[in-house]
Amino acid sequence: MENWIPVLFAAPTLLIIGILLSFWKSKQTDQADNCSLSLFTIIHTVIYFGISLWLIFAADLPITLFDNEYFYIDALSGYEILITTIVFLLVSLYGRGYVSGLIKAGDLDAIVLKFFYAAFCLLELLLVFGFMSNNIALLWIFIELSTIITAFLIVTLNARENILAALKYIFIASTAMIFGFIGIIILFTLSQKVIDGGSLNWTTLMDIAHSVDPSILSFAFIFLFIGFAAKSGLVPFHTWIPIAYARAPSIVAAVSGIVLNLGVYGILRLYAIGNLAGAGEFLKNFLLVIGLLTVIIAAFSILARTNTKKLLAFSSIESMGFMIVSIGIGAPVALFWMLFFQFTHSLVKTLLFFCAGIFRRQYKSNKFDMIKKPFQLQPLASWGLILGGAAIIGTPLFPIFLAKWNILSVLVSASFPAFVVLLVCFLLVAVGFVLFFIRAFNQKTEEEIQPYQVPSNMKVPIVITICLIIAMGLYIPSWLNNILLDISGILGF
Amino acid sequence: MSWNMILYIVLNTAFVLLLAPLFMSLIKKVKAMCQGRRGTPLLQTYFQLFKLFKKEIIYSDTSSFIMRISPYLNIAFLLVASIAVPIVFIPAQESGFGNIILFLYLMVCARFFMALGGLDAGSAFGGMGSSREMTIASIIEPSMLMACAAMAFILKSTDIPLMFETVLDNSVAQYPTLILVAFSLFIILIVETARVPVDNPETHLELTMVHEAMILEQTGPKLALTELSYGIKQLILMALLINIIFPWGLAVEITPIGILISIALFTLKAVILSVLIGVFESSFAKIRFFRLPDFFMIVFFLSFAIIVFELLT
Amino acid sequence: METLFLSGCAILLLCCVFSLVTIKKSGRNNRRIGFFILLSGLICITISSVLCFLNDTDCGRTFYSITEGLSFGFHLDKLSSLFTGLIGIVGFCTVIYTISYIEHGATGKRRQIFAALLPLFILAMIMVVVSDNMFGFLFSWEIMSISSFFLVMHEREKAETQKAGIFYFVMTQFSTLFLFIAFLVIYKYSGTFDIKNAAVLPDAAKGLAFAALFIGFGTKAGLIPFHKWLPYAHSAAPSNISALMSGVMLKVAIYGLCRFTFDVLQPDLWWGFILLAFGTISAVLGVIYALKEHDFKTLLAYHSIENIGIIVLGLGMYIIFNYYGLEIQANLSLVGALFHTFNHAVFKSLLFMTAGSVVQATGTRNIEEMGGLAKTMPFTAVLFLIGACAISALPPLNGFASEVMIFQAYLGSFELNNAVVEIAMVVGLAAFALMSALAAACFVKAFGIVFLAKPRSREAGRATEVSRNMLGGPAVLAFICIVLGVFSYQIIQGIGFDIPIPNLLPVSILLLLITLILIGFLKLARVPVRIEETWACGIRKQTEAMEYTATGFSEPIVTIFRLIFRTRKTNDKEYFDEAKSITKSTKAHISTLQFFEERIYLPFARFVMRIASFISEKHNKDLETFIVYAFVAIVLVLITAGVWL
Amino acid sequence: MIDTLIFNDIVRGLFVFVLGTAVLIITQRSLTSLFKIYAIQSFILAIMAVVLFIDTGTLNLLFIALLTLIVKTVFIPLFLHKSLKKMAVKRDIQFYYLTPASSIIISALLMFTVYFVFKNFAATLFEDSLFLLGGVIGVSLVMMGMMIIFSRKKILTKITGYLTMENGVLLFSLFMAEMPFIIELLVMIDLFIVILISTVMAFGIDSSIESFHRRLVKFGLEFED
Repeated sequence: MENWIPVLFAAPTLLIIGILLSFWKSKQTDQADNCSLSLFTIIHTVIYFGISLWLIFAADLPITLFDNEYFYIDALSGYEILITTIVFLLVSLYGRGYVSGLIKAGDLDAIVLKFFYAAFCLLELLLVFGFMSNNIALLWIFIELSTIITAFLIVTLNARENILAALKYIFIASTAMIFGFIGIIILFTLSQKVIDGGSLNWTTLMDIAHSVDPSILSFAFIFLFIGFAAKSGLVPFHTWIPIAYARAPSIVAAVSGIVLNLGVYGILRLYAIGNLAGAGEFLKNFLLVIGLLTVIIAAFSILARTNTKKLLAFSSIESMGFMIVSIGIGAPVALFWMLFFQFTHSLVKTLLFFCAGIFRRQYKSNKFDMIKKPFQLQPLASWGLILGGAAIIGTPLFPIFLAKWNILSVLVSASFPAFVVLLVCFLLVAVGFVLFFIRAFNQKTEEEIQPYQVPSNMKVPIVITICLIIAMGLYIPSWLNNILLDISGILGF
Repeated sequence: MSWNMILYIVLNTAFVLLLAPLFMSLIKKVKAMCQGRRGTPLLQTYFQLFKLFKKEIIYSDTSSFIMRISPYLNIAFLLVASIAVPIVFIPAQESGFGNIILFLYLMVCARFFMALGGLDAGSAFGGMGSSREMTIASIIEPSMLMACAAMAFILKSTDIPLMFETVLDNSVAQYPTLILVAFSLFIILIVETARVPVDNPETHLELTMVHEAMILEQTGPKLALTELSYGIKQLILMALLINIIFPWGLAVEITPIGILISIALFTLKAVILSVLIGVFESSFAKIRFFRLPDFFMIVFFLSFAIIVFELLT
Repeated sequence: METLFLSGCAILLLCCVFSLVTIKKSGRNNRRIGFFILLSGLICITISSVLCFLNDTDCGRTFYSITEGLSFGFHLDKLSSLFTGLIGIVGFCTVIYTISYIEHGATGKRRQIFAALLPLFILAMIMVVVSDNMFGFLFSWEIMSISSFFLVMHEREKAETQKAGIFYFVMTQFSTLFLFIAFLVIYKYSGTFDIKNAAVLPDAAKGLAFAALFIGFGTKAGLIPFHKWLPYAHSAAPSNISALMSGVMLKVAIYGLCRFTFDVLQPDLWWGFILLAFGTISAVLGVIYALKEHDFKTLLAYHSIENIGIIVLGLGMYIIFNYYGLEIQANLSLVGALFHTFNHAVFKSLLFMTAGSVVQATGTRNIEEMGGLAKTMPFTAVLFLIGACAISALPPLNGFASEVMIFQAYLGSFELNNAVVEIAMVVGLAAFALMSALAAACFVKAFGIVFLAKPRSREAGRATEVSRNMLGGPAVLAFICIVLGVFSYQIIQGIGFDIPIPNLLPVSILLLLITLILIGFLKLARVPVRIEETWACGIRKQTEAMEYTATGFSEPIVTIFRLIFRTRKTNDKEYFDEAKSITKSTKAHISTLQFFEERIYLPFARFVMRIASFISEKHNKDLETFIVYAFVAIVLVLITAGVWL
Repeated sequence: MIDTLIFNDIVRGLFVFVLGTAVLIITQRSLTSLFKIYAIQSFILAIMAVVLFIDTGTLNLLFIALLTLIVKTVFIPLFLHKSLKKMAVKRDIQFYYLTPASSIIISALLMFTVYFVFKNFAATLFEDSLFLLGGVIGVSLVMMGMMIIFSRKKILTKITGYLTMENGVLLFSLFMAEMPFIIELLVMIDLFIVILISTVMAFGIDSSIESFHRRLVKFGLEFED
C-alpha cells in the first residue's frame, strides 16, 4: 500500500510541469500568464503540504517503499519534508505577487516564466525525494539535480552577473559532490565486506554499523562530508552562498535556504552511522572544528556588510555552522534543539527574504544606503525585517533564543573554549545586524519617493510567518515535541 | 528627649550664641596687637551685629528664593551642629546629635547653601567665591574624615560626647597620639574658618577673599545672621579641639556649680586658643590658591600616619 | 498578596498589548487610558511588594513553562520585594511624568510605540527581579535590554542618538554574553537552572563564575571600565526613559549581583576586595568626570556611575566584614548599600525628570546656555534642589541616611585585626570622603548655573513652568526623599536591624524650629526690603556675560585633577608678518582626553572592524579563487585523515 | 583467465596512458585538441573496463565499458565540438595560479599524498597492490581535474576539467567495487545535464544579453513567435 507514496508525490509534479511547459504563449498579457502559472504552482505546493501533513500525523512511520527499499520515510525525513513543504507553500504564495513585480520592472521577461515555475515545482519534488531516498547514491543524485535546478532558477533573471553566480554555484557544488561520490564508493565496498551484495541504504548501514571498521568509516565520512558541506554552505565551500543569494530573486534565495537543509540532513544521518560504529570521538572534534570555523568567518563577515541579501546569506552560513556544532556535541538534548532550531531558522530566514524582496523592489538595490524612509514607504516590510533580525540574533520572545540557550547549556560541559568562541560570535552577529539596521533605517532624504504597491497576497505570507515565529517562541506543541524525541531515538543518540 | 537633654540643648546653644562674637573680636584684637595696633574693643562684634539687625534688607533683582532663605538655613544647620559638641556639660544618654559624621555633614550643609547664596546674585565675585570655597572644601574633606577616623580609632567610638567622656575618665597621657590629632584639628579649624594661610577673613579684595565673597550680597539682619553663624562655626571647632585634648572641668552631672566651673574653664581655654590662632594667623602670609592642595596633603598625611601607628601598635 | 502581584503583572502586559492594538488611532486620550491602566498595575505591584517586605513572607509559583526544562516562575522574598517596590514607586512617578512629557516631539505613531514599549520595559525589569530560575532571569533580562534599546532610539533621527544606540546595544549584548557564561557554568556544576544555593562549584569554576557575573552585571550597572555606554545612552534617551534606566535598570543589575554573589555562590575574600576597589574607582572617577561635563543629562549620568560605585563598594565591604565575622559592620554596610540603592533610585529619577522638564522648557541640554530658571520655573527649581541636596548627602535627606551607614562601617573597621585590610579601608574612607565632597561641589555648580542668576540665552529667558503632572511625579519622589531621610532611623529599626546610625528625626525637628523662629523674628521686626541692582564695582549695566559660567566654576577642580583629565590646552596663532611679531588672530582650545573611549573602546572596535573587512573582502573574488579555497581545504582534510585515522 | 603477469603489464601500461592524457589536458592550450585528448582518455578507460571484465568476469564492467564508449568517447566530445564552433573562442591561453610546469609538479605531489593516505586503508579496501595503485590514480585524477578548473579561464576548459574529475571517479570505482549499474547510468545522465547547463551558460557569458536569445534559437530552445 505504501508504494504509491512517491507516486503520490511525483504524479502532481509531472502533471503540472506538463501543463506549464505546454502552456502556449496565449494572447493575454504577461500578468495574466503569471497569475494562471503561479496558480498551478500554489496548487502544487498545497498538495505537497497536504501529503506531508498526512505523513506526519496520520501515517505510522517508518514506511519503506518498493521492494529494494530505495525509498524510506522515518520521523526525521518526515520532519524535514514538513519543513520543506511549509516553506515552499509560503514562498509560492509570496512568489505570485513578487514575480508580477519582476515582470512589471522588466527584470524577468515572460518567455522564461513557464520554465521558472516548472523548475520551481521540480525543485520541490527533488528535495522531497532527496529526503525520502534511503539509498545514499540516490540522495547524491537528487542533490546534484537540485543544484542544477537552483542554478537554472538563479539564471532566470538573465543578467550577466546572475550567470556568473549560477556558474560559481554549479562548479563549487558539483566538484565537492564528486568527492562525495568517492566517499559513496568507499562506503559501498565497506558494506560489501559485511553483507554479501553490499548496500547503500541508510537502514542497512545503521544495522551493520557496529561491525564496520570505524577508522575507514570515518575516512568515507570525510569524503561524503566534503560533498554535503558544499551543499550546506560550511566554511571552505560556503563562498558561493553570498553571491548566489545576492543575485538571485528573493523567492529563489528563500527556497535555496531550504536546499541547505538537505546537506545538513545528510551530515546528520552520516554522523549517526559513524556514532554507532564507534568513530564518535573523531567525528565530534571534526564537526566542532568545522562548525566553529564557519560561525567565526560568517560572524566576522556579517560585521562589514552593506548589502541586505548578503547579510542574510552570511547569517544562513552562521546558522548552518551552529547546527553542525550542535550535531558535533552529540547529546540528545542538543539534537532535539538543533532540529527545533532548523525549523525556526528556515521560517525566520524566509520572513527575512520576503521583506528583503519587498525592499529590493522598492529601492531597486540591495545596498543599505539606498533605503530611504522605510517606515513610511514599506511599514510591514521594515517591521518584518526588524522582527526577523531580532529573531535571528536570538532575542527572547523568539524561538531561536530557546534553541541557543539549551544547546549552549549542553556545549558548556562538552567543550568550554568552543562555548566561549560561539558566544563571542553570537555577539558579533548581533552587533553586525544592529549596525546594519540602524544605518539603513535612519538615512535622511528630502526627495519624494512614491511607495511600491505591495499586493495583498505578498503581505499574507509575511504576517503568517511572523505569527508562526512568535507562537513557536512561546509554546512548543506536543506533537513537535514527540517527533523530535523519537528522531533522537531513531538516530541512536 | 529627657530633661537632661533639653536642659543641655538650651544651655549649650545659649552659651554658643552669647560667646561666639566675643572670640571673633578677641582674635581680631590679637591680630591687631601683633601688627602693633590697639585694634577694636572686645565688644565691637556685638555692636556690629546689633547695628546690622536694625538695617534694611536689600536683595539684588537677579536673586531668587535661595538668597532669601540661605542665611536662615546656614545658621540653623550650625546651631544644630553646635549641639553635637558639649561645652557646658556632657549630656547623660546617647542623643541622636553626637555622631561625628552628622556634625561634619551639617557643616557641609551650611557651606552648600552659603555657596548657592553666593552664586545667586549673578556677580563675578559671588561665583568665584563659591567656586573656590567648594574646591577648598572638597580638598580638605578627606583630611577632615581622616582626623575623625583617627579619633574614632583611638577612642573606639564615633559619638563626640562619648569621646569627651573617655578622654575625661583617663587623662591624655593614656592617648599620646591625641596630640597629633589636635595639630591636624587645628589646621582644619584654620581652613574651615577661612583664616589667613588659606583665605583672608577681613579683606574685600576680589582675588584674595573666598568666604567673604559669598556673603558679599547679604545685607542687614541677613548679614548679621551669616556673621553670627561664622562665629558659631569657629567656636564649635575650637570647642572640639579643646575638649578632645583638655576636657577637665567639663561637668558630667548637672550641678549649678559644676556647670559654672566648666563654663569658666572653657572660656579660659578658649581665650588661650584664640590668642594662639591670632598669633598663628599673623605669622603666615596667604598661600597661593593652587598651592593649597600640597598644604592639605601634609594634613592628610599626618592623620594617615596617626592611624597607621595606631593600627600597627 | 501573590494574586495581587500577579494581577499587577497581568495589568502591565494588558497595557502593553492595549497600546499596540490601538496603534492606528494614536490619539492623545487612548494613550492616557493606557497610562492610567499602567498606573493601576504599578500600584498593585508596589502594595504587594511592600506587604511582602514588611511581614517577610516568601511567595512564589511557576506560572508558565514552554517545555519541561524551561519554565517561568516568580519567587518574592525580602530582597526581591525591596527591588520590586522600588520599581513600582519610581515607575509610578515616571509614568505620571510621562503622561504630558511624551506629548512633545516625535510623530503620533512613534509615541504609540513608546507607550507600548514602556510597560514592556517595566514588566521585564520586574520579571528579572522576581524570576526564580536562571532561564526566566536571562529571558526577561534580554527583553529588558532590547526594549530599553528601542526606547533609547526614540528620537532616532539625531546622529548622536544612533551612536548612543549602537554603543548601548553592543554593551548590553556584551553583558549578556558574560551572564550566559556565568549561568551556564553554574548550571554545568549544579545541574539545575533555579536560583538557589549552588554550593557544589569547585573553586576555579566559582572564581570564573564570579568574574563573569561581575563583568556582566558591572557592564549593565555602569562600573568604571565598562561604563562608557551610560553617559551616551542617558543623554540621548528621552528624560523619562533615562530616569527609569538610571533609577531602576542599574538597580536591577545590582540586584543580580547581590542575588548571585550572596545567595547562589559563597563569596570569598578576594571578591570583596574586587568589589571594593572597582566601587571606589567608579565612585571617584564618576564624580570627577561629572565635574567637567556641561551637558545636563550626561552630568547626571556620570553621577549614576558614582552612586553605583558607592553601592558596589558597600557590598564589597559587607563581604570583607562578613569574612572577618564583624556582625555590626557587616550589617551596616549591607543595609547601607541596599538603602542607598533605594535612595539613589528615588533621587536620581527625581533629578532626571526635573532635568527633563528644564531641557524641554529651554530646548537645549548645554547648561552654559541656561540660568535664572528659579524665577521662571520655581517648582521645578525647588524639586531639583531637594534632589541635589539628597544626592550630595546633606543631613536631613535620604542620601545622607545611607551614606552615613557606610561611613559608620568605615569608621568601625578598627575592630578588623588584619592591618593590611584596615589600611585599605582607611584609603577607601579617604576616597569616599573626597567623592562626597566633590559631589556636593558638582551639584552646587549644576543648581547654581542652571537655576540661579540671570538666563544666559534667549531660550532660557523664555522658559516657562512645565505642566501639572510633569511636576506631580517628581513631587511624590521629593516627598519620599524627605520622609526616607528624616525617618531613616525609625524605618531601619522597624525593619529589624539595630545598627548605630544617628537619629535624624530630632535633628530635622530642631532645624525646622530654628528656621521658623528666625523667620518669625524677622517678620515681627518688619524690616523694610528693597530690590536693587547687584553690586558690580559701579559698572553701569550688569550683563549676563559677567556671570560665572559652569566651566569657570569647575575650572579650579579641573586644574587640580588635571592628571586624570589630561586636559590639552592648544592655542594656535595667525600672524600678519613672517617674523611672527603681530598676531592676527588666536584660537584657544581646551580638550579633555576621553580616556576610556579613545584608549580602550575605539582601538578595540577598529581592530575588530579591520578583521571583519579583511575576511569579508575574501568573499567577493571570482570562481577560480573559490575553487582554490576548496582545493586547499580538501588537501588539508585528506592529510588530517591520513595522519589521524 | 589470462596469465596474471601479462594482465598486470597491460593495466600498468593503461595507467601510464591515463596519466599521460591527464597531463596533456592540463597543459593543452587549443580547445579542439583538448576535447580530442579527453575522448582518448575515455576510450582508454573503456579498454581498462574491458580488460578488468576479462579478468574478473563480472558482466557489470562490460556494460560500464560500453556506456563509457558511447557517451564519453563519442557523444560528449561531439557535443563540445559543436558548441565550440558556435562560440568564437579557439584558444585558452590564460593560466591562473599555476603555470603548466608547476601544475605538473603539484599533481605529482598530489599523487604521492593520496598514496600515503590510502596506504593504511589498503588492506580492507583493495584486493592487491595493483588495485590500490588504480584507486590512487583515480583519486589523483579527480584532484587534477579540480586543478584544471581553477587554473584555466574559459568555461569550456573548466567543463573538461570537470569531465576529467568524472573519469577519475569512474577509474576509482572500476578498481574499488562493482557499483550497481543503475547508479552508474544515473551518474552518467546527471553528468550530461551538468555539461548541458554549463555550456548554455557559457554562451550567456560570451554574448551580451540581447543576443543571448538569438543564440539560444540555434539550439531549438527558442520559439520564433
